[in-house]
Order: sequence, then C-alpha cells, then structure tokens
Amino acid sequence: MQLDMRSVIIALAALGGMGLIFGAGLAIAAKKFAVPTDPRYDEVLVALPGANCGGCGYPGCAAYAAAVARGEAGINLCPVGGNDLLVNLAKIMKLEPAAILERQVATPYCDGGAQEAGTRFLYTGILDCVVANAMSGGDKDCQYGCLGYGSCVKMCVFGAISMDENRIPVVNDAKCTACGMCVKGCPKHIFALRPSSMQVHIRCRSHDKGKDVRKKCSVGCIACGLCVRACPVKAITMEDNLAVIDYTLCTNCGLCIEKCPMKTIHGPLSAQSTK
Amino acid sequence: MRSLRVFSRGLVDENPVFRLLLGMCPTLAVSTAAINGLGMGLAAAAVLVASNILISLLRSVIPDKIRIPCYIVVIATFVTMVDLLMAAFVPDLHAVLGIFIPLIVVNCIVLQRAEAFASKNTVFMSAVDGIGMGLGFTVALMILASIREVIGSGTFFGISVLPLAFEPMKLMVSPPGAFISLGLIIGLINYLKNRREAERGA
Amino acid sequence: MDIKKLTVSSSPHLHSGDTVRQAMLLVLLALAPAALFAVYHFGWYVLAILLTGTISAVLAETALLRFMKKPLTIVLDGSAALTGLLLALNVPAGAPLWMVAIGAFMAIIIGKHVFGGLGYNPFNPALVGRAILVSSWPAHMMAWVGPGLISSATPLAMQRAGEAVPPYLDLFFGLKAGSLGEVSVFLLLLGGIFLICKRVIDWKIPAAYLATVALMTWVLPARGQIGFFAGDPLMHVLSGGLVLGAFFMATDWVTSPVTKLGRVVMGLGAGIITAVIRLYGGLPEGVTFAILIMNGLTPLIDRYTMGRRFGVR
Amino acid sequence: MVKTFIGGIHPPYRKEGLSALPIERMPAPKVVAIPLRQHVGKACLPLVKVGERVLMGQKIGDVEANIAAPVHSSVSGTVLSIEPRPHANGKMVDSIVIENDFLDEWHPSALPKPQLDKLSPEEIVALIREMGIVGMGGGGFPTHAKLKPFPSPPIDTVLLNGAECEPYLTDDHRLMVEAPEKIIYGLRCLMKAAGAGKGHIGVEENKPDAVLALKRVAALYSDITITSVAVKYPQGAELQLIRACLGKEVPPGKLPPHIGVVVNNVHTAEAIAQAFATGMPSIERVITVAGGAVERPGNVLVRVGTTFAQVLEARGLKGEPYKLISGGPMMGMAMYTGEVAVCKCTSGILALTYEETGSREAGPCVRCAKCVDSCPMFLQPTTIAHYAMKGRVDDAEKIGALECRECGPCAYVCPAGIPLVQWIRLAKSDIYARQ
Amino acid sequence: MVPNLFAIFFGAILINNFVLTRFLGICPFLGVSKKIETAVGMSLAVIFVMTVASLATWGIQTYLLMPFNMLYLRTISFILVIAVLVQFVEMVMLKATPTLYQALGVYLPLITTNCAVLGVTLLNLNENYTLVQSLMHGFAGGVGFGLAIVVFAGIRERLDFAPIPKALEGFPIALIVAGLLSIAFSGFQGLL
Repeated sequence: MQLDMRSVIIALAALGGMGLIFGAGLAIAAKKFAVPTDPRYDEVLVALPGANCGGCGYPGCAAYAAAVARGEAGINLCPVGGNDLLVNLAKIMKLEPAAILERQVATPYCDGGAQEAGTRFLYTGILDCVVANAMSGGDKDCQYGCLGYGSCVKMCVFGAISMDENRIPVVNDAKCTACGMCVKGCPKHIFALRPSSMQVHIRCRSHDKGKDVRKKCSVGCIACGLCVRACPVKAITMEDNLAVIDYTLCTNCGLCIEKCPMKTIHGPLSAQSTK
Repeated sequence: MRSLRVFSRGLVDENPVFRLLLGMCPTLAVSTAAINGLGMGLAAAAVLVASNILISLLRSVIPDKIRIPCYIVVIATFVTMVDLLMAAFVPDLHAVLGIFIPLIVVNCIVLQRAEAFASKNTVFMSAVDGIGMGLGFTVALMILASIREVIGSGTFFGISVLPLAFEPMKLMVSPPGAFISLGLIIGLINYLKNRREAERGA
Repeated sequence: MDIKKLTVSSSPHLHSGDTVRQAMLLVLLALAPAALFAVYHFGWYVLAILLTGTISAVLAETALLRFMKKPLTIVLDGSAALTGLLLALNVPAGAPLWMVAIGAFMAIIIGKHVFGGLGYNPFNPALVGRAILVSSWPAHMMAWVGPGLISSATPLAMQRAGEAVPPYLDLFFGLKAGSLGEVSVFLLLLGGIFLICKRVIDWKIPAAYLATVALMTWVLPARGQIGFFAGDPLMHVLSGGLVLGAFFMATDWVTSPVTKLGRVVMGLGAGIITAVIRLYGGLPEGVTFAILIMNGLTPLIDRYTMGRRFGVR
Repeated sequence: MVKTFIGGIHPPYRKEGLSALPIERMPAPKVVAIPLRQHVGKACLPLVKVGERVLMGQKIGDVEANIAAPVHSSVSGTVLSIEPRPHANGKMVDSIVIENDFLDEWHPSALPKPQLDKLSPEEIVALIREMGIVGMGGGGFPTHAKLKPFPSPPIDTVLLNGAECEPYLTDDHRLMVEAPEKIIYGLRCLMKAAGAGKGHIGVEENKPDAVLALKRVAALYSDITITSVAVKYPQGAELQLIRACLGKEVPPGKLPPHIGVVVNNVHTAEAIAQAFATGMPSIERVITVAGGAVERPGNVLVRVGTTFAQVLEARGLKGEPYKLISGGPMMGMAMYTGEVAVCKCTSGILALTYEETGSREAGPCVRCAKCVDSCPMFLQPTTIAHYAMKGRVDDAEKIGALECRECGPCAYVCPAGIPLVQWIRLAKSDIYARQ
Repeated sequence: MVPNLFAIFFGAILINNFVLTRFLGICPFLGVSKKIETAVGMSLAVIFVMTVASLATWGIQTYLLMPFNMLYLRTISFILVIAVLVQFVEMVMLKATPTLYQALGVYLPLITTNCAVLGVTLLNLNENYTLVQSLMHGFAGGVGFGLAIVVFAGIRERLDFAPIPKALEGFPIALIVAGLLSIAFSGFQGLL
C-alpha cells in the first residue's frame, strides 16, 4: 500500500491549523470575556452530600454552597454531612472546625396509636396530618398526640420514617440524618432530636393532667412522678405534667423504664423499643 | 479480582444502556435488526477500548483545563478510523448504520468513560473497562434489536424464526416501537431489580 | 342532648352525586345505537369484534390491577369497557379478532396503566390502541369492507381515487364502508347530542372540530387539484371517523384541555391536522393522529389558555 | 336578562317550607358561654371578673385594636368562669360563662340612640363599634372597620347582601320579609357612615316576597335600589354579588372599597337598626336550624352564647346526625361537638344525615373540567389541588391559589369526589406560611 | 428552489422529526424536558447552534475539505467546529448579555454532545445541500427538536402528578411517552 505523504501532510496541517486557530481564538476570547467565579464554591458544592434536603435552611445544596463560599452562612448548618463534612468545609474555607457534634436521631415522642388513644370525631378528607390538624386540631382525643396520617413519612427525604400498623411513625436510626425536617414539619411537634447514644426517652408530649391523660390514652405520661423518684442521678424532672429527661445527667440505666406504670418510657431495656 | 469486577460492572450493574441510560440515540436508531445492533455495538466497543487506552496513556500529559476537547479529538480520530474500516470491509452494514457511526463521537458513553474512568486509571484497567462497557453496550443493543426484529419482522439475523401464521407487528421495527420497547425493557429490569432488593431487605 | 361521634370534614358538605362511573355509562349508552347499527349493517361477525374489544379491555385492566395490587373494584368505573368498545368501533368490519384483542390490551396497558391508570394518561387509550394497530398491521386496518364483509373502498378512498362517492344521505345514514363505529353518522350525532345535553361533554370541541374540517376541505384544493373553494366539505364531514372522533374521542375528559378556550383550540387544531392529512397526507384519514397530536399538545394548551382571572380586565 | 355572575352551580336549595316559617324566639338558656372572639381580628380581653354580676347588654369584653369588636352579655346573671370553650372556628377560645338569673335586667348604657340626621358619620362608625356589630352573614368582619378602610377611593355604594345563596339557610329571607324597615334604616346608617350616595340590595329571585317587602319600604328613598339576581350559588359571595348588581369586578388581591363599594349582610343592617332604635347591642340573632336530623326546623332568634346542643335540644333531633355544621352547607364548618356557642356570625345550625351530604370516597381526577367551569373566580381548582398535593407552592401561587374564596362549587361538582377546597386551602396556608 | 426549502422545512419538523423519527438529540430530549421553561430555553439554544453550525460546517466542507479531498476528516473537523462554536458563544453570551446567559447558558455545554447538532451537519453533507438549504435544514431541525421537546415537557409536567408504577418512573415512562408522540407524528408520513 502506497502511502501518499502529501495527503497526510495536508490532513495534519489542516487539522493542526484548525486546532491552532480555534485554540488561539478561544484563548483570546477567554481572556477578553473572562468572568470571575469563586473556586471555593465548586469545592464546597462537591463536599456537600448533595441530598438537597433543605435541612440547612437553604433551598438545596447549591444554594447553601453559594452562601458558604460567600462567607454568609456558617459551615455547621448541614445536619447531614456530620463531622467529616465540618472538617472538610473548614479546610476549604480555612476556618477552625466548630465543636464536635454528637450524632443525633429524630424520635417520635408519642406512642398513642390507633389502639391506645381515642378519637373525638371521625375525620374524612385529605389524609395528611397538617390538613387534619387544621380541622379542629385533628381527630385524636389527645391534643398533643400523633395524628397518624404520616406527613412525616412524606417529609423525610431520606426515607427513614415509616408508619407502623398502629399508625405511629417508626424511625430507622441508621437512615436518619437528623436533618430536622420532621421536627419542623410535624403539626403536633411530636418529633425531637435525641443524641443517638441516649436511648432512654419518654414517649409522650401531653401536658394534660394525669386524670385526663388516662381517659384519652393508655400509654401517656400521667405525671405520677414514679420515674422522678426512681432515677438515681436525678435526671428526670416533672415539667407542666410531663416527665422530662436531662441528657447531660442520664446514664441510660433504665430504672425509670421499669417503674413507669403506663409504659411510656422507652429505652434499651424496654420491650417496646424492639418493635 | 478487581479487573473482573470492572469488567462485569459494565455488563450488568452499570450497563450503559439499561442502567446508566447513555448512548440512547444509536440504541434506538439502529436496533431494528440484530445484525445492526451487533455491528453498531462492536463499532462503539472498538472506539471505547481504543480511546480508553490512549486517554489513559495520555492522562498525565493532557492539561486539566482542555481535557474535554482533547478527549473529543482522540475519540473523533478513532471514530473516523472505524468509519473508514467499516466502509471498506462491511459496506452494507455501514450503509445501514449511516450517520450513527460518525455520531459515536458524541455518544455519551465514550466521553463519560474517558472522563470518569480512563483519566484516573491505569492503561490495563481502562482497557478492561472499555471492553466491559463496550460489551455491555453491545449486549444491550443485541437484546433490544433481537426483540424488535423477532416481533417486528419475524426473523432473527435475517432468518425466519416464527411460524408463517404469525403476522409480524410492524410497529416494533418503526421509530415508535423503538421508544416503547426500550421503555418497557428498562421498566422490566427496574421491576426485577426492585423485587430482588425487596426480597433481600425482607 | 346526646350526640354520638360526629364526622368532621372540609366544606362543602354537599355533593352533586355525579360520579365518573355514571358518566362512563352514559357514554357507553350514547355509543350503543351506532354500535348496534354496525351489527345490523355488517353482520353478526361485528358483534364478535365489539365483544372481543370490550371484554379484552376489561380483562386486561383486571389483570393489571391484580398485578399492581390495586383494588379490583376500579375496573367497575366503566372506563376500560368504554376504551375497549371505542377501539372496537375503530377497526374495519373484517378485522381479525386476535388483532382487536391485542389492540385492546395495548390500549389498556400502554395507553393507560403505565401512566398510573384513569386520569393520568396523556393520550386517548382507544386511539393509542388503534394507532398501534395501524402501524403494526396496516393491511388489516386498511382492509375496508361493506355489508356482508365484501371488500369495498371507504368514501374517502373513493374520493382520492377519483371515483364517485355515495350520495350524502347514504353517507349520513351509514350505507357505506368504513370502521364499525363511523358508518352511521346519524346515530353518532344523536349520541353526541345526548351527551351534550347530559353535560357529559362540551359542545365546543365537536363544533370547532367539524367546522374547521368543513371550512378547510371546502377552501383548500387537495393534492393534485387546483382552485380554491372547490372542495366537498359535506362529504368530508360525513365520511371517515370524523363524527365519531369529534364527539366521542376528542372530547375525552382526561386527554382534552380543561379551559374553555383550550377546548376550542383543541377542536381547531384537530380539525386543521385532520384536513391537512386528508388533503395532503399519505394516509386517506387523519382523525386518529390529529386527536393524538392534540392530546400531546393538551398540557401546553391548558397552560397558555388559562384565561383571565376574576377582576382582571 | 337576569343579573348574575359567570360560573357557579345549582345545588338543591332545600328551603321549601323553611322560608315560610316565621322567626320564633328561643328562651335564653340557664347558662351562656360568650366567646371573647366573635369576629375576624384580635380577641377581646374580659372586662369582668369571675363571680361578678353582669347585666344584659353590658360590655364584658373589648380590646384596643381597630380590627376587633366588643362583646356584650346576652343575659343578666353571674359570671361563673372564664375558660377556653370549643368555638365555631374549630379552636378553643376563651369564653365568659354566665349563669342566667332570668331577670333580663338591662344595662343602663342600653339606651336608644339619636335620630340619624343628628349624627355625624364619625359618630355612627363609633356607635357601630361600641354596639359590637360585625358581619352577620358568616364572615364576622367588624363592620366599623369596613366603613373606615385604609386609604381608598371614596365609597359611592353600600351594597346589602340579601342573596342568601347557601342551601338550607332562610334567616336572612325571614328578616327581609318581617323587618324590611329595619334593614332599610340600617342601610341608611351605613350609607351615611360611609359617605355613600347610593344604596343597593341584591336579593335572589327565589325570594319574591322579600323583594316585594324591601321595595315597598325603599320606595320612600330615591337613592336605594333593590335588585333581584339569578338563583345560583355563590350569588351571595361578595365579589360575585358586586359583579351581578353593579357590573364591576374587584381586582385580584383587592377588597371592594378599592372600587368604591362596601358590602354588608342584610342581617348586619338589621342589627344596626336594632342597636340604634333600642340601644341593644349585638347580643342575639336569627339562625336557621335545619337538616335531615332536626325534628322541627325553623328560623330561631337566639341569644349569643347559647350552645348548639341547647338549640338542637329545643328543636328536637330525630336520629343520629352525621355532621353538625355551623353556617351553611357550602362554606360552613363541621363541628365535632355540640358544646360550641352561637356567636354573632353564626347564620345556621345544620344537623345533616349521611344521605343528604352525599359524602363519598375520593378517586383520581379525570380532568372533566367541571370544577374549572364552575369556579366563579375563573381559577383551575384541579390544577391548584395537584400542585398542593405535590407541595409545589410557587406554582400554586402563580395560578392564583390565593384568589380562591373557598366557596366550594368545585368540590360540589367533582365526579371524582376530590376535596378540592381542602387541597386549595392547604396550598393557601403553605403560601402564607412561606411569606 | 422555494418549494424545495418548504419541503425541507416541514420535512425536518413533521415528517422526519429529528427526535421522534431520526433519533437525534435523544439525551437532551429526555434529560432537559422536565419543565417547559427549560425545554423552551434548550430548544432556543439548539435552534441557534444548529443554524450556526450548519453555516460553519458548510464553509469548512466547501472551502477546506472538498478542495483538498479530505472528506474523511469531516467527523473530526465538524466536532471541533461545534465544540469551539459552543464555547465561544457561551463566553460571548456571558459577557455581553448575562440575562440571556442565565436563561440559555446552562444548556450550551450540553449542546456540544448533542448529536442533533453533529447529525444535522453530517446530513447536510450527505444530502449535498447548498448553503441556503443547509441553513434551512439546520434551522428546521432545531425547530423540530424544539417542538418535540416542548410538547414532551408539557406532558411530563403533567405526569409529575401521576402515580406512575415505580419500575416505570423516570426514563422508562419518558421513553413510552416519546414513543406515543412518535406514533402521533407518524400520521404525517407521506405528507406533501
């Protein structure tokens, strides 16, 4: 096969020429039309988890990244990324990482499902807690309790919440990122973040008097005070007819769980926690 | 064996057509007959392997800022070679595939592998990845093309395979059939995958 | 006073009592005379086609509902039966039964349930089924027959071929070849007017559709002809699937616009496309494709014909 | 051509017989619970203490705010407690519970007011506030605040709403037949207070006796017109009534004063006339008690603070009511308990059976467009509802969710039984929450 | 000449629609069609680039490739031209009209690898179109792409409300809708 050197040279020259002209043109254009962008923005965006959950308060990761790059937002607002992200962002933004946060999980503070808690009326219409709550505060007798229509399931972008047959939310601790959407979104405010190591918690939000709680729900806190007395480290106090645990004192001993007559307190030793 | 995993990944888990959803244009256009699918798949696979190897070789030389144009030039070169080779040795097939051979240049699979894999891995691994992805693409094309050919024309590789009483469903070899059958196949794969995951989870 | 547990829900606390099912049954009722006429006109085989279409559609829906673990009672809303019947009315009288069954299956699966079922399908399922049949087995779908299943050209095909078209009265009362459901324009009109009076469908779509086709076929010269205002609009309105499409398919709730202006646009657009295909296209008839294209445009029409809001001048 | 608006529906009106029943006075109950919020705006603070004796017509609650109206005792007796009670708005509202001593001893402040020509517009407005007059058609907007709105063009027309388009309700109808003089007098008060040259009353055609009665009295005044409008729901919605009677439309996001119109209910006008003539503040009103579960339906004059249960007991119940509604069936709220007290803006108490509500399960939207055709605000209820379902707040706002008046024809006609009003309400609350 | 241009225009839009019949530009068609606004932006950008690319490649072909008998370099030179063109347009737009860039700029990088653009230039070459024909073909191809993607985006926006079976969510359902649209457009076969 005879190699036609001339056509090879022409081809190479044409391509090379085109490459050179285009390259030069683009280089000039790049200089002339340059618009500065912040390289840190890209770095921050890459570092963020990209779940666009909105837990930081910004509409998505890109918006938060822009705010961080401009120095307008703190680097500790992303609840999903955890410590690794904090360290990373601190490096990118050349800041000292804030105090190490303990991993938190969202917990529903109500256990009064369809079996345990009574209803005041029959509700028909859109099956959504926010909507149902707007109808006279929802159909549950207990005005503090979970309505059970599962709005939190829809709010959780990480798929960590599901409803059990008893119409009470169950949080998959492994999937929960403590983004706080359920805490903000639940119209009855039954969710709160709890340090994941602190397993003892009191599953009730009712500030009703014990007598009224008994009428409305079979697993509500009746403010009997047995847990307060049972706690060896005085971590439990009674606030407005509801027992509250101070996690700076709690040792996870679980003595309160055994004492609670209503089985309201959950924790590592309680049978309910396994369900 | 890492290389085995890299290889099989392209075939199944990250199948370019069924899972990554890349390279849709040629997939839809040429999958009217199994032979076209095979030809197109192998052509793309050849380009993939060659460009993956070359880009992997050049990965430390190419400046970061102009890497994409460089990749395109490399890919375009190989595509031109494949184009000319096919025109010379399989002119019929080349005529059927038409502009979709040169269009391998802008096939997202090739560029995506260059950017995501070859530019970060050794020459050997890149070659393995190219083969895996290329075969994955070919297999996917073959599956789609076979289904379309059998139902739409009643033949397989041009040979009549169905009883005469069967009246071919011409829709399958027409453009709408390409969209609908690919959609249903991907749906079926998703369904099987979801079910497997659900079983594993339960 | 002692009141037991009350029910609380959002206002309003009254309801008209109208149901989707009732509307579907009314449409089925409105189609019945035309369908029966087809049986009378073509012969008993047509009854088999009608039954095959309807039953296949219902069976397909039941099977899918079971597969997707949805309540089987959904099939009782009558929409699947209507889709099947409409599909059957859209095939030639000599169509093989297996083809009708496949069409009904396709209509229900690809036309409806892949989108999540009734209310979410962007295209009219019956027409999806018909279009799939036309592209798959054109020979069967173009094999027009007259009474006694003797092959015979449709008026539109005759006109294309330059042959004499049957007199208007024959076209109107159904003495012609064509799809099952398109022969008796008279009975279709009766059914359509019945639905308009029952407020199941809006008059705007059929009115705009028929008027546009009539106007365009009158004004514009067909391919190969010269001279404006020389067309035969009456023949065009009375032939082919136009009346069936205008009253029973373009007006499909799910796939037609919800705005008042949008419904006019729907009829107008379908009319233009139908006339263009009839006059200049490769196919003699374009109702199916015209309505399908307008179905596709419906979201855009809805969006841009929103109209003024109260208080905005 | 009958005057009306575009859109709307024709629900079964179910007023047969009811509209012919004269107003009956219901005796005051043993105990009344007077809510401290019976209006739109700020809740009143109690002016009396537990154990104190109060007199009929005595002001027992007020607050320093323009959008608010004082509340008065509807009986004479002793204050038993001030505690949260279920309210017609669905929430718990602080209410003053008074034990009736059945003496009906009037408070000394309840004196007839001077003649209309002796009062300045400002004095009339102040008196209307002092008498606790609020919109009695159901809205409960303080009337004095309507008359002295924010900077707006001068008011030229006062329009009285006598359409009463809600099914079942006939209280306004009866008032128009039985007390047309008071309504016209109240209208003249409102016209003078607003500085309006024209007075207008819109009444639906199905109340010819009311039109006749009003026309007879109005014949004395050249500046007052009575218009009969088509029978259609929601003819009595203020924007639709303005459209029908005056041919004008209020722009989106604006209120009627923007185009120089003030709308009030005929019942409000009657209350004003009553207050000026006798000095009796707003402590009683006519309500329609109806529904399939009521034994003796009727139009009843009741004291504010009487509970629904007490009213229903007086009229008798047959069978188990499925829904208990405060107001009309189209826009009223369903109550979960009979312990709710009648307040100034309660136009009716309906105890409905399951059958008459036509309640049903919701299915998927089939895009029949009946809701679009029936919407008197020319919105697309189904689209707004779909956006609400998907949480697409911005899109819902863009297509006018906030203009929805929640009047309900869309949900009434929906063959799929979708609670459209409820979805749109959700969209609206999401939009407000974000603002 | 005129009827020919007419045929090219309607042919590229209705009969041989770039997306629905020729399968060109499927990736952006499926990817950038979730909202009508972005679909409109994308189609405007594509119409612009396709027209300009038709012009530029016609020049390269006529004055460089043909004279030197180097048509085998068409793929590589065309893709170079398109890549440079897109990048250049992007930079100019960013500087000159930032608002337009906000609207269209994000789509521009996507266009480099849009096979409709390279496809139209190759088709121009295959059909031996003149300059005017090439321009018309490029423009009409872009319009055809735009029509398909905007209609498609409208349908997809509505499908957003639909309870689509999980396995079919996303791409599969988009492909099925595209197929049905393609069927609908097949009614134009044999037009003109």
